[in-house]
Amino acid sequence: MTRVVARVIVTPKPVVNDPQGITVKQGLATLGFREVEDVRVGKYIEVSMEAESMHEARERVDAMCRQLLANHIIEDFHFEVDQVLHRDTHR
Amino acid sequence: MTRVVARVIVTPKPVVNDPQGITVKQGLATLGFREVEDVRVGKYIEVSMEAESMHEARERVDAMCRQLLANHIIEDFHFEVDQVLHRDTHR
Amino acid sequence: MSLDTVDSRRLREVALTPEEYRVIVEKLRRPPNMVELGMLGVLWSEHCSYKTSKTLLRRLPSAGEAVLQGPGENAGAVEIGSGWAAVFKIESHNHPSAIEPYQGAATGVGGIIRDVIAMGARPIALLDSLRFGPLPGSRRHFDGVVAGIGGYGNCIGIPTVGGEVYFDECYANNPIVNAMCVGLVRVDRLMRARAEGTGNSLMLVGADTGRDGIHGASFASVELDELSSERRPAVQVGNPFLEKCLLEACMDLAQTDAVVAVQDLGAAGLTSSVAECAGRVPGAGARIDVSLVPRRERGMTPYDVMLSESQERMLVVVQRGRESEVERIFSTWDLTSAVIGDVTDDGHLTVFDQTEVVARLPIDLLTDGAPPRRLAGVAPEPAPSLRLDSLPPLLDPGESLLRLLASPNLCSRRPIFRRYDHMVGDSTVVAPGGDAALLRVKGTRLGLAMTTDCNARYCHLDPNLGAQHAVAEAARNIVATGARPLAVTDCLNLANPDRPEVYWELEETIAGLAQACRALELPIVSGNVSLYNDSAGTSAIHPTPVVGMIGVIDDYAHRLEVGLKHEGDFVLLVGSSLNDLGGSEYLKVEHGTVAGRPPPLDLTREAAVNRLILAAAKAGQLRSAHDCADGGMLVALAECCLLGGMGVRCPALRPEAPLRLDAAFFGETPGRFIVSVASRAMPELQTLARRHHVEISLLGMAGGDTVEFEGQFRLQLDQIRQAWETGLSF
Amino acid sequence: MKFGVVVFPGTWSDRDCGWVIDQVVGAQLQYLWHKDADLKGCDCVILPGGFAYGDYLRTGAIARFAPVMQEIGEFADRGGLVWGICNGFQILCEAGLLPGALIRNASLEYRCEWTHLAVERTDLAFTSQCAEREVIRVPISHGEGSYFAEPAVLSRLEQSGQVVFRYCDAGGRVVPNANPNGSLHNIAGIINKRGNVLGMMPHPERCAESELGGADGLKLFRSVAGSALRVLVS
Ligand SMILES: Nc1ncnc2c1ncn2[C@@H]1O[C@H](COP(=O)(O)OP(=O)(O)O)[C@@H](O)[C@H]1O
Ligand SMILES: [Mg+2]
Repeated sequence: MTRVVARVIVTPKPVVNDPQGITVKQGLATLGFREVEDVRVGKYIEVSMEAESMHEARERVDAMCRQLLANHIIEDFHFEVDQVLHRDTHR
Repeated sequence: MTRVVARVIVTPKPVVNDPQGITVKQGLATLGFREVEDVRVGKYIEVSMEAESMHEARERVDAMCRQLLANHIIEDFHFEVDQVLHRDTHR
Repeated sequence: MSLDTVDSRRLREVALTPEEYRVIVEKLRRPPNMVELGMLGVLWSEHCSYKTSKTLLRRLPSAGEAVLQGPGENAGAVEIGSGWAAVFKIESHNHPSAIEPYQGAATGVGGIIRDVIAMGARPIALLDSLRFGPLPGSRRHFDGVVAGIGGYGNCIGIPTVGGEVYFDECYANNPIVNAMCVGLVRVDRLMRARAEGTGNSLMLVGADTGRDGIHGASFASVELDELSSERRPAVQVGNPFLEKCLLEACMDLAQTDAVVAVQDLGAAGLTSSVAECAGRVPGAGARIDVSLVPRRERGMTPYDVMLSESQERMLVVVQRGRESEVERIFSTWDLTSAVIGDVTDDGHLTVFDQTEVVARLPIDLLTDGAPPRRLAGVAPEPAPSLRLDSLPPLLDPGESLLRLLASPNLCSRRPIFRRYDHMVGDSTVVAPGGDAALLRVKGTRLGLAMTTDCNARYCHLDPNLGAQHAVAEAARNIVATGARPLAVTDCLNLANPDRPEVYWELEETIAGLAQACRALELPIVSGNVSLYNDSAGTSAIHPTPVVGMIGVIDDYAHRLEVGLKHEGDFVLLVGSSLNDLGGSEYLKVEHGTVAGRPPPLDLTREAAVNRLILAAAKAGQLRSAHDCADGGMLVALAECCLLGGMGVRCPALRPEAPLRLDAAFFGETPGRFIVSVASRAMPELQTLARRHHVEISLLGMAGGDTVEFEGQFRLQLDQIRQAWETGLSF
Repeated sequence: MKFGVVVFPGTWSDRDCGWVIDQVVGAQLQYLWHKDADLKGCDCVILPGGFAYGDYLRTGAIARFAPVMQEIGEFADRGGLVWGICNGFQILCEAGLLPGALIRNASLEYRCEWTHLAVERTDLAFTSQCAEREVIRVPISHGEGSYFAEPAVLSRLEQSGQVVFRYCDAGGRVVPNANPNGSLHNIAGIINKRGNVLGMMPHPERCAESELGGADGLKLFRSVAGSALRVLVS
């Protein structure tokens, strides 16, 4: 058994409207960050879990994303999985 | 001028309750992902912008995070900045 | 003329039949180009053209003294007194919600709000009507839709004050999501979306245009089958914040006379809004240049721009020369606006991409050219009949009551409506949880009651009678607040009308609506039709004609609420009960069957009972009122106790033969109310009832913390509450 | 007493506050546009409920940078009365005019319902018309109203008596069951040290008339309206 942490990033699909991103972009512009051309806002999900192997971990996380973490109709996702050496490395 | 994309991750501070994380964990458990021990849910913000240099870009993004993208009372943030070579790489 | 010029795949993509294509070529006297084909495809879709239902819908009554605007505009309008008009409409968003429940429901709310705004009215309330498969299986739909409705309404700051939710197997793959919006406008400021005045400018305001929902309208007009995965990018994401700004800007706009008309962009986007707006003025046409349309994405073609269904956009017809005034109003709200064309008098919609003409079509071909589809209906096998004497007798009414109150179709809706802001606006005088909601009209004593209703199980058993029941129930809910029913909006949700049984359901439903509305003198001033609510391989939905109704009370101080108020008040049943259990919730919950016909409905008696309640309310004789609907008398009585926080003591119920005990307690005979009155008001009420030829009978006396029928059952109110409040917690 | 009601894009309680001030209390009303850099002589500035800038990213995150906020900060420094209701409370926290932050309700659901509040301070311009330890009924309507502050900040708040309203049951008991959103210490409203900046999640402007189900909110508006005199005198 290995302890792993998966870092999942879920983003609105490029063609999908992202009201949040549009509004944050405007907010940044008012603050003087006029060099910003585009903002997309998505979700970041950190999953700490156990797995038999890194390979298995990746398969499980992929399944989690498909089933729950991302809404494939309007969102894309990608993730990385890292091994955790000490119990509370990530905190 | 360089075109860069900054990938900002904002997470709830460990001391702050993360009801969303708890709910996602429960949701995953119901779906059979019982190996999950902890879930934290944060935000992912992708900023496409122009900058004089990578150094300047990092400074600007850091300022954006401090001023707007994260609330230091409840959130931590970190980010990476990458150069974009072709105009619509991210689409 | 042949199909050589266009391949059949292309036709399918724009959801046109070869016959329709032939009509187009004949009328144009040339083959349409691709942009034109796409434009015709969306406007000729069932969703936009009503080609299947149009002729039938003409049977619905739409005239009435109070009517200011009937069907044909973005929403209907009726005069409610003190110089105010109520503007309202209901609309479906079933197909998008099936695929993406949150966004589907949210954008449904956004769309109906824009319809009301287009009439110059300020939206003051939202309602919904929802159907899902049973829980927990349909959790994803249920949670997503409820969150989406709240997400949009809460953010934009319009209270969601009422609605209904039912669960049935037939909606498992085809949830029903209908949203209704009610607005207020001074009668003399009511606007109409007519592209008047050659040379006036067309401005597009609000969100930038993206590739959202291209073909959404045609998508709502086909069955949900494998095709839908291809069309999935059609899902749109709503931006309630932007719509809030749009709303305020449009309210500012309505104060100026620079504006001729405002039209929302809904299904079929720019194409339909320009065509509809011009189509309402004989001879009018429009010229637009797609290159002037502000875009969210790069590389959009004229086809994309004309068909995009991006949300939160409006078309404004502006007096020539006054564009900058309009622009100023929108920029105050940080909204973009752009002049994209002008009104012409050539009866055509001409689309330019800079200097090149990319489409040119007669307006009437777009709006009115789709050949009506005349289908034939065939009555299906009737539902199994019900023989009451084959039912075992009712043994323990108390136990049955608890099970009924805990059933998902009857239990408390608080877990839903507490997720909706139902108070913003400082007008909600009767909040959700009772019968109709009641909002005060600020600055007057007027109260506006509103409700949505439909018992689709009745409609399944008998679509005609079921539709009549929907109207009657809505009217009772309005009356139960003390308000006079005034007008109706309806949303006809049905399955695929190409199937003869479904077309028959459609015919019967419309006939039933028409009959009931005529009898109760209620004009239908707006509405919506959603067909094709079936998915390959699963059963079709029950016909679900949702009735949205509004009513008026002259002084909301005289309003009535459901809950018992005073210890010692008499609790009465108004109206008489029939020996009938057809289609009842009791049959379903206690005997596991759906059978028989809906209870008989005597519309003349309905009207008489309603008149009695209103007269008694006006005379101040009633302390509370609640109509008997699903679950029958005992469920209604329990609700009066639950909402009043007070029990009731009744002598044993001994119905006279042939009325059976189960039918007396749980039968769903219409035309009945539970009311409470102070003992001293009894004689007057009895006199009034006699004058109206309505039977009233004493059930018991309010008070205590139990619900009791002597010798038959006795339950603690807390125990009842527990059952009622946890019915949705799966 | 002149009330100013701030309007951001996305604000919706502005009109309700305006209605109560103008029609129910009968005080002077001035709407303040978020782009205004002038408080137009108002004595009490209300930041009302709503979803300023859609509450995108975080509630109040973008709104705090509006030009009017700069003025409000200076006004508060001078001792002017600032009253954040719901979204206004969230904005005040984001702007650093009040400590802590408001996060997602523990239920993750929006909640619109009546709550009971224990009034813990009656010596304030906002609450002077409430009785000692009075329990008032005021509705909430929010998805992110769970009050959070770091332990040190929280204990400082408690020690200096800066908690003004706490969710309680009808009998005034501050119990977990009465907490609608998971706020630490059942906190529903707090005041700054100086006593002139109040933030609260519940909506007093929704209960200033009995026909809307209760009129306890009126006490707060009347307190402020009546405080003008005292401000002048002191
Ligand atoms: N989906 C919903 N959204 C908002 N309010 C709802 C919803 N469903 C039911 N309600 C409210 O709950 C109460 C009871 O609903 P229902 O049982 O359908 O009433 P009735 O039987 O009187 O039509 C009504 O006030 C209704 O407006
Ligand atoms: Mg009812």
